[in-house]
Amino acid sequence: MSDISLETRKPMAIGRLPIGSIGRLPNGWWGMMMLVATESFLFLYLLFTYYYLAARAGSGFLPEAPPFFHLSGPNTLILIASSATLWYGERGARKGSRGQLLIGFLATLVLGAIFVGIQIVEWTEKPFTIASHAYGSTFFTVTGFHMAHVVGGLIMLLALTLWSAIGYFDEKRMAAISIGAIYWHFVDAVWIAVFFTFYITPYLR
Amino acid sequence: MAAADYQKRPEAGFVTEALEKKLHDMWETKPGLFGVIATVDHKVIGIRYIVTAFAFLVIGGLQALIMRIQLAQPDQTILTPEQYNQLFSMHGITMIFLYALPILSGFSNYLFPLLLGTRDMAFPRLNAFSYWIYLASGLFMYASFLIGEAPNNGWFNYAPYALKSFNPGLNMDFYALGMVFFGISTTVGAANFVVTVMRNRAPGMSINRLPIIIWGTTTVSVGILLANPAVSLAFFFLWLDRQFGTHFFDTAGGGQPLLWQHLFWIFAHPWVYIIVLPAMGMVSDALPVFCRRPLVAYTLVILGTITTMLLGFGVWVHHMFATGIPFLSMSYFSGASFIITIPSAIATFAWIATIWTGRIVMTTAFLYFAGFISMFVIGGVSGVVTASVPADLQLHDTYFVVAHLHYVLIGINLFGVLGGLYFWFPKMTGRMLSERLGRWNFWLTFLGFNLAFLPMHWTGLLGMPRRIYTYPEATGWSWVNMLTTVGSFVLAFGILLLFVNVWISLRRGAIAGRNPWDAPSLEWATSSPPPAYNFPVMPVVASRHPLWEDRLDESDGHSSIDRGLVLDDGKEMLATSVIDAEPRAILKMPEDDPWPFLVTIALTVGFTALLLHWWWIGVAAGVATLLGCVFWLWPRDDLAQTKGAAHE
Amino acid sequence: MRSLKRFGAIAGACLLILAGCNGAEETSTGSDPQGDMARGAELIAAKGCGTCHEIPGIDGATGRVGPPLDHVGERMFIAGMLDNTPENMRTWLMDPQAVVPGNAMPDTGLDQEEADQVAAYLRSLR
Amino acid sequence: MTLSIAKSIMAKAISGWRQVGQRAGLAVAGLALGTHAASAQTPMYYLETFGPKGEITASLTWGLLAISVFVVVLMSVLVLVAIFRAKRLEPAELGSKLPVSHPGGGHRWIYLGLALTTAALIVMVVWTMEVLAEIDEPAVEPAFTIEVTGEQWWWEARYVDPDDPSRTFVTANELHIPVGEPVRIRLASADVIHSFWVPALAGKTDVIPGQINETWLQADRKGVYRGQCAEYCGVQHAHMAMRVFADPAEEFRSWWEHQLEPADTIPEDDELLRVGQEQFVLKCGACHAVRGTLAGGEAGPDLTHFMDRTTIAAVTLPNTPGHLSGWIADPQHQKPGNKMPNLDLSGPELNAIRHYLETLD
Repeated sequence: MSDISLETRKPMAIGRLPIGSIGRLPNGWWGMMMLVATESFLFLYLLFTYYYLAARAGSGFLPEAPPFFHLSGPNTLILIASSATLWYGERGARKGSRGQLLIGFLATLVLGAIFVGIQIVEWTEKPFTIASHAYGSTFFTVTGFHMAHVVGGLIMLLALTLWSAIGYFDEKRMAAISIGAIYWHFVDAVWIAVFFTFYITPYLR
Repeated sequence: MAAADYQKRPEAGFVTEALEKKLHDMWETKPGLFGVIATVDHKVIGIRYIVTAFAFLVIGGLQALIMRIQLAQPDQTILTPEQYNQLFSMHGITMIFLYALPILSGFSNYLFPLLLGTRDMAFPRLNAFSYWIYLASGLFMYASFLIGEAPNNGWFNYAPYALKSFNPGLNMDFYALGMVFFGISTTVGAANFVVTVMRNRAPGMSINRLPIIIWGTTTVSVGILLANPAVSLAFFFLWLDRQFGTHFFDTAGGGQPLLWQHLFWIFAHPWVYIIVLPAMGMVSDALPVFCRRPLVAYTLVILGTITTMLLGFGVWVHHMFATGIPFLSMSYFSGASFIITIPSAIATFAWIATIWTGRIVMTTAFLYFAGFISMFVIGGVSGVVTASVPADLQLHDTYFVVAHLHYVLIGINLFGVLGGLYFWFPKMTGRMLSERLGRWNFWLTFLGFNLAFLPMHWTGLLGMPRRIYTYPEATGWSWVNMLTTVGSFVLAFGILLLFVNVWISLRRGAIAGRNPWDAPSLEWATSSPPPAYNFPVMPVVASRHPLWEDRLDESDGHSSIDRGLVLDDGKEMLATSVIDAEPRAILKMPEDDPWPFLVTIALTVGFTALLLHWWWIGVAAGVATLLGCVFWLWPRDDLAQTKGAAHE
Repeated sequence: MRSLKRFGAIAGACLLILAGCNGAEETSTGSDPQGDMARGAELIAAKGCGTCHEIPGIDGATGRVGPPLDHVGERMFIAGMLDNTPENMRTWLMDPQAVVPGNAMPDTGLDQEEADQVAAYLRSLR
Repeated sequence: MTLSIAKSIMAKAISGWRQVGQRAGLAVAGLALGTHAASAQTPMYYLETFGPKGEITASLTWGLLAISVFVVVLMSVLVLVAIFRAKRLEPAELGSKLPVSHPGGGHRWIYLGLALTTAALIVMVVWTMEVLAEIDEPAVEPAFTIEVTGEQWWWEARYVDPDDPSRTFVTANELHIPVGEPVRIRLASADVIHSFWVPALAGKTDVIPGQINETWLQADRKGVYRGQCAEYCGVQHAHMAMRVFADPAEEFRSWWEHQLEPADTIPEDDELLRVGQEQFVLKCGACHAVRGTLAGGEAGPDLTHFMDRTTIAAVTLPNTPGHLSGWIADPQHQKPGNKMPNLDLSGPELNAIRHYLETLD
């Protein structure tokens, strides 16, 4: 123990401190939280746009065919599953098991890629385009924004998997892994909101 | 060296020459071009922000002067309507986005680590990135002048006039893409401020000991994080509507012109508070120094700051009273806009009480702060008048509002900043600004400003609408407009004196020394200008006014400035806990790094490609940006991000 | 170019006002009585001559439809056919269609006295 | 209960403050302008108004301005007194230590100030809500509606008689209304956002594409009231004005009757007018309508009773032969960027078209 302020009546005791991004809550964790906060509001405004345009337009807003679940339903489950595999991988990292880490992350990558693929099929199946009407514009823009986040997340996961594979991390130095995982879980959570807005609310009326 | 040891115990020690030498070699930016583009020193970045923002202030000011000449007399033809419209649009964009926030970011960037008793921001490379993006996006928007197609729809940029069918040139594309680009800078800058405050403070600097400017900037940074996506999104929608035929704002396909106004004002009203609260924070910190006492009602002022920001998110519709919104909604937003007066009133009364109960040292900075209070009140009450719906239906979009917003932006932002500049210039440069020239500078700015903008309230009451390039003589607006034009030239001359003062001081100014104002906060505990590492040993803080402690006797302990924690094993600083600022970790800080600059270049190419429809170059730039980010974030030993990277 | 000059003039005027000087400058007067000329200038503005002609000294008289009237006081002809005398100028101003049938200049409804006043102003433009 | 008491107090306060305000305002105006702000010199001044809607708003605005001026003066005096009562020290030696103290007592100021601020705010909020409710709807249901369409950069006005659809007609830029009767204005946009504003009668209402906004006007005194677009709408936003003529009811009705008529037929034997009409239909008829002729364009103002209007180009120029000639010949110079093109007219054509237009009364 080193007593810092010799003159203070209440000396501050400072013990051994961890060095760098270790343990809970490194700077990067805070940075990710800031990103999540601002991105949450981004999606809030995106969904606001949808609800605002829908409310102002009244009954003619939705396209003739109600949204289908045959692709979006399974796709939602796939994305939720990818959060689970990621959690599994991150637990592996915590235990220092590089194998479990890689399995979890690779599975997440595959599930994420499948999600992207199915989503593209869903897009091509739509009888309208982004320029058809306001609904089309919001549908493709909001899902497009989400898709861009998924793709960004996949690139990030790819980098993390690569870095793990070449042995950059161990059970203590793995802040990058935990921080990256937060982002992926966030992107999944956003999908739930997007899914609810575009696929569930039309049936609630 | 024990490879597996991830911990160490920081030692306490005094400042020694050897230590200073060692730290200097570690922290000083490398000389040469590489150093210029790669530096991550928050002080260098802060000054860059300030210089760039002042450059934009001058450009925006010149635009204003040209417009004032056009408006000095009725029916003038000095400018074509299109030229005038581009000028008033770029004037607004420049002042509101490229000057008002960046100047505050500059001060905050420079001051944050110094005020907090630490060595750099939480994310130094992100800090550099935020500046480069700011510069690049500003140049991007200004490039529009090169082809004569600058934004011409005002800073508020209402749809559908902004859509391609009414505005086919590149004008709006420059603005739309430029604002999305600029939004990146503000967002990452804001995130950096918040994390720095939460995580990187001197041990003992608990949240009830933070300077007010820290509270101000942190509050607005949270505001930026939550508000900025709205405007980035609105501009992105606009760009989609223009380029890909989407129907967000275009009524033909079910879009709504008012969607633009909602998204824009959800952002832009909080933005008004975002560009004044840090300036108010500066005054709250610096004014008491010249009153020789602590600020009255520290806690109330902070609560007022936070409340203002919160309420600021709930009043955006008061910009839209004339759009035909429902009666109930008008009543609510009108009431909320009135209530926002109360937290602002707290600050005003706190400042007056501080002067009243203090002992004044009359300096130029003090004059600016005292002038600031009156300008703040004028800008505030004229805002209250417009909060009243029936009155606003008349006042809206007249010069009354122009006068109001200039009292807010010049009166609160610029006067606070100029006072702040007189106050902190000695810290930044090691030299004092001339007080004699300072008096001239203050009185000319003050009188010129009031001559220009006080009569402008009357112009508004005489019914002159905003954004008109000329007016007929029969409207009776000629006299007041001439007054405003004369005042604006006096104001400009006053600002010119500031630059003269800075120029002379940099050469022949009196040497400042550590603490020329005998001020209480930590930035005055290190030399002027501070060394690259800010503090040779990390200070430990025991009160709100570490340098006034022995005279105020306000804490039960003593801050330890000359003796502190020695962190010299590479670029290191402390991470502390959120509330009490207890040491939590030793952070490894990055060296100079070119990636922020390179990623900015890639993004600039990308946005230019989007503007000009070079789609493949755009894709390539996007890939380059992503790759750049991956390399930027590549785990490094020296940042202790990889295994085995421990130091003892 | 014109607007540049004007810009310079107004910037100069502002500077003069800044310096506290009174920079107002009267336009030079000819040999005509002041009253007629001043009234003529008012009529020129009221009748809208400036929408077609560029006329020195009249605010907003920047028209490009007809010929510019600078130096009209020392031109040889009016409407390309009449000698530039006060009487001819009055005739032309009062009923241009009678002088050149079908030409673009309208009868702006000036009576004889008014036409003389306008003519007085125009003659001063040398 | 408390609200109704507040109401009656407010009503008294309004009339009292209004008078004080008017006088103070005129005094200020006198100082600022060297003349008093009568509506003739300053047609867009809105603190002196001529209709029930403007009146009550003007009272409120006067009241708010009076409070504002009081607050500004009070606070500025406080700042000055605070500075000059505080003991002033000699300019300090750089870096020397000056006394610092922490006297108490400042908080009292803040609490007192907040109490006063809150009280003032309550007055202002209640007053605002009162007026807001008053101006929302006219006292009696308006007898007819004017459908005003904002276009870049002029106003189209369609008069609609609810009882007889055939009694509808279209005019532009100059509205006529009967004195003392409320008139409903229904606002639509043909292109971008505009704002309908006749300051001496009422506040603004935005004109927004894709939605219909409604407002109402009433003038209690005969007169001509200037209005102007108040939302930036493009390159000629500055020249998008209008005039509202408040006429006695009888005069208004006969104006309406007159507007319903098609244009007079031109005399058979007038060669100049025949050419003028022919050229007008040929060169102008694609954009302008003159009822009773082949000219049926809808892009520009209806010119059937053109000579009834005192101004042209949305109150940019007075309607005199001189201005009219210049405008027809070179509209892009008079109002750069406006939608009326410069036509390649010969001198005789211009002369003939103008002659023809001058017959459209």
